[in-house]
Amino acid sequence: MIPEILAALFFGLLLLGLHRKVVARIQKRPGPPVWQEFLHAAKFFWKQTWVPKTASSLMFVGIVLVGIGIWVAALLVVIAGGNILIIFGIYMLQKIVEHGFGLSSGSPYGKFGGVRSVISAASEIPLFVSVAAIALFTHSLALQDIVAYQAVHGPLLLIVPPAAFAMFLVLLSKMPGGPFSVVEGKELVSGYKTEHFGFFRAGLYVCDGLKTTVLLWTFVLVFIGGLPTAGFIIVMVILMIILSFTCALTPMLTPFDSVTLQTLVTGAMLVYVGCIAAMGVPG
Amino acid sequence: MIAVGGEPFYYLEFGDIVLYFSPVTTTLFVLALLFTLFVLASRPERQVDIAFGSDAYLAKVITPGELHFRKFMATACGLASMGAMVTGDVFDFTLFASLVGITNIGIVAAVKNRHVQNAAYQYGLVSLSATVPLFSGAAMVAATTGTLSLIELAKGTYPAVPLAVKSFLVLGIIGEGMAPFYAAKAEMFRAPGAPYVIMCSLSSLLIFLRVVEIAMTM
Amino acid sequence: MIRRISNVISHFDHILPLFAAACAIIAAIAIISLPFTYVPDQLYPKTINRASNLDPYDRGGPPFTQAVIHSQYPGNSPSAGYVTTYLTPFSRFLADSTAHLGTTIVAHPGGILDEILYNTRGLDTVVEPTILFIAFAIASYLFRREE
Amino acid sequence: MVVWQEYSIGLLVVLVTAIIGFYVLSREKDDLHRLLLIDLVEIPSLGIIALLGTDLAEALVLPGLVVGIAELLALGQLYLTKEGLQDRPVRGLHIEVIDTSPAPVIISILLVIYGIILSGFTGGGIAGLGIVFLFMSRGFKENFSLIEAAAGISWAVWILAFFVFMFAPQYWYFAVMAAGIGILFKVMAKMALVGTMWGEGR
Repeated sequence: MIPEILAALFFGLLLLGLHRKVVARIQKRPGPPVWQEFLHAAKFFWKQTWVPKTASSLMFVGIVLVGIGIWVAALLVVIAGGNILIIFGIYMLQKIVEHGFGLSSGSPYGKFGGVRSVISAASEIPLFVSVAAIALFTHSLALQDIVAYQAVHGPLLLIVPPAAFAMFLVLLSKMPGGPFSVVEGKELVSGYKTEHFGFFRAGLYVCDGLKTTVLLWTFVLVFIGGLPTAGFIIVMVILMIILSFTCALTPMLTPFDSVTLQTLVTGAMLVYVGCIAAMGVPG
Repeated sequence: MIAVGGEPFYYLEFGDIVLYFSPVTTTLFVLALLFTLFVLASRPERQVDIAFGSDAYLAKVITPGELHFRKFMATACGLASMGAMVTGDVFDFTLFASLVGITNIGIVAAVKNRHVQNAAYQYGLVSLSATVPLFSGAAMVAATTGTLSLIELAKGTYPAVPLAVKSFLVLGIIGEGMAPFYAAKAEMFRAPGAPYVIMCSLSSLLIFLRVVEIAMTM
Repeated sequence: MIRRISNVISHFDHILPLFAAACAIIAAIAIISLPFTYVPDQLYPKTINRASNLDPYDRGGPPFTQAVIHSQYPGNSPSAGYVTTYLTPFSRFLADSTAHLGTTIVAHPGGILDEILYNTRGLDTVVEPTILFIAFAIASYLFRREE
Repeated sequence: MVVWQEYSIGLLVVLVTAIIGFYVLSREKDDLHRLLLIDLVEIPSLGIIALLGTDLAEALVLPGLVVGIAELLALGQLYLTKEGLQDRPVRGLHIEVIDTSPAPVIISILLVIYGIILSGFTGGGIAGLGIVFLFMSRGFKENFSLIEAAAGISWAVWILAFFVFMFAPQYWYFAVMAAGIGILFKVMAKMALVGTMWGEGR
């Protein structure tokens, strides 16, 4: 179990490094090396650490552990082929974690990051509509069953492309520098991460690494299906590059514009799922 | 077999209302429990505000009375979300949801800040009007299927629940505190007292997860 | 367009109108899809015994005997049916001597409503006063803080 | 083909009223009027529940009603706080007869006794009315937290009775009596508190 977690963490940080590299190249910068995020995480582990005087100390420290804990749990669910609703539940808890990070310190910058993370909760709704679309076809939400369904009927990416698009938007909202990434906007220093430094920041990197792997992996599993390990790695890298291009080529929206856009997408998805449900599912 | 949430492995009976623990409901229940304990154990932070025009800054401190009250509300909110996670009855679920709604109001209403109170009031109005679609949705489920038990509904032997009825339920839950109505909630979140405010957010996210499961089960 | 929408939703005063409009729309959709089939096989069906002194709430026969209740899981509440006729001695005397004592929770305790509320759907009733309790706590806290 | 039965016709009527209510609600700008309109909008929801037409419907209407009232109570108080409407110099009734004669006390005692005889929800209401009347007529600076504690304890007794029903159904008789007495005191104390909450602020 430990090797898998470490591998997922390492891979996730590399993917984030790749993201930075691609974005930098698009902007005609050399960019940091691909393993930069990994180096960051390692560096912060040995930095001096303390808890701010104004912070709610237990929460300040505990939320880091909670963040790591939920993503490890999500990873284990993915490995076990468990229920996709559990994974998305954990994904939604990431909001709470961001909120906890932002608010527990008492810093106004962190607070704004936290408040924005609450506003951006709209990004979760497309997720559930796409889940509903998937359930209409597979009649189950266990990852195993979804993969088995795709082995028979071909990838869901081709069967329900709008659902894949909606989920892609959700992934996008968790990428640094994307159009929906209002939570970490640079006008807020580092958003919810502002006050967590030293060891805690290293914990945040662990969180981010695991999160990236889990989300991309889930996307691949749900919309493309089971692949050999090398295949997974290649598809995830390709997906990451697509995401990086999207991030680099789109402006960052204001928080409420982002909410509006995501709500509109949700509305469109609802209509789409309604149409599928009304027409009946083939097969 | 509860199609969406996996096979339940434990039933807890309260007369006609049966709580069931399936992989999904149990996970959500445990998450609610853990966060409630976490929130109970932590002390509120001191929120720092910068005083403009000078180098000074102020830290807001929560008084012991307010602290107790909000801790109580946060605990009630946690218990309500735990109940909503595992209940196997549609009407019971809507009741738990409205309990979550009102505890959320309580958590922020205690803050002495005009802006926050205004937001809390508007949110309270929404959550009060959300009981209309919630309860009518549950009643229509009973009328069109003849049962309120999710365990029975999941068996598939009952008539299908009309889509409009499901939308009523989901809309009700959305009104109890989900996006895009989050905008009002976000203002509430400016209140100091991170551990308690987090409970608002947690409970509505969990309840939304659960209503998705319920809507897909029916 | 998007900017205009986001300007509307960014202000919390507009939240209630938005929600109300959404409710109205869903209600309209419900009207369009209307003829819903009403399933005749309902739980706790209503039958009224007009001859009883406890009319209109007597559905359980004489006090302290078990009435037949069509509940979802009869096995879960073996004592279901007893509470239908809970009366205090005084109300029982009224019931025996007059024809005007309806027994429901809002007139007098007892009756099938109490049976449902207390016994088979007890958890609902637990949650419901808890809501009242919480609301009350909020109101009294806000009230008292001003003193 | 689904036929239009009585249920669907009733639903049509109620939904139309709901749409009207929600439309009005979406046009209203004033905070207080919004609160009042929501109370109006809640009525269609009770109508939809009542259309169920079984005893279950009656049992479901009650929680629906209670939730509405409860939130109204909390929001009303929140409205007062947020608008700063605390300056209501009303203390008691200040009618000479009521201030001096023993009649209010006797009436209150009678109401309380009658309430205890009835027991249950109604009994609590009547007894509570008696106590409210006493407080109103005499302008007591009653011990708020004491009554609050009483309300809390009777609430606990009541809840306990429910758990007896669920886990030890053979003691149902005991549970019924405990519930009946619990709700009596609960409603009584709550009514007393609500009744005294007016006009006592600065």
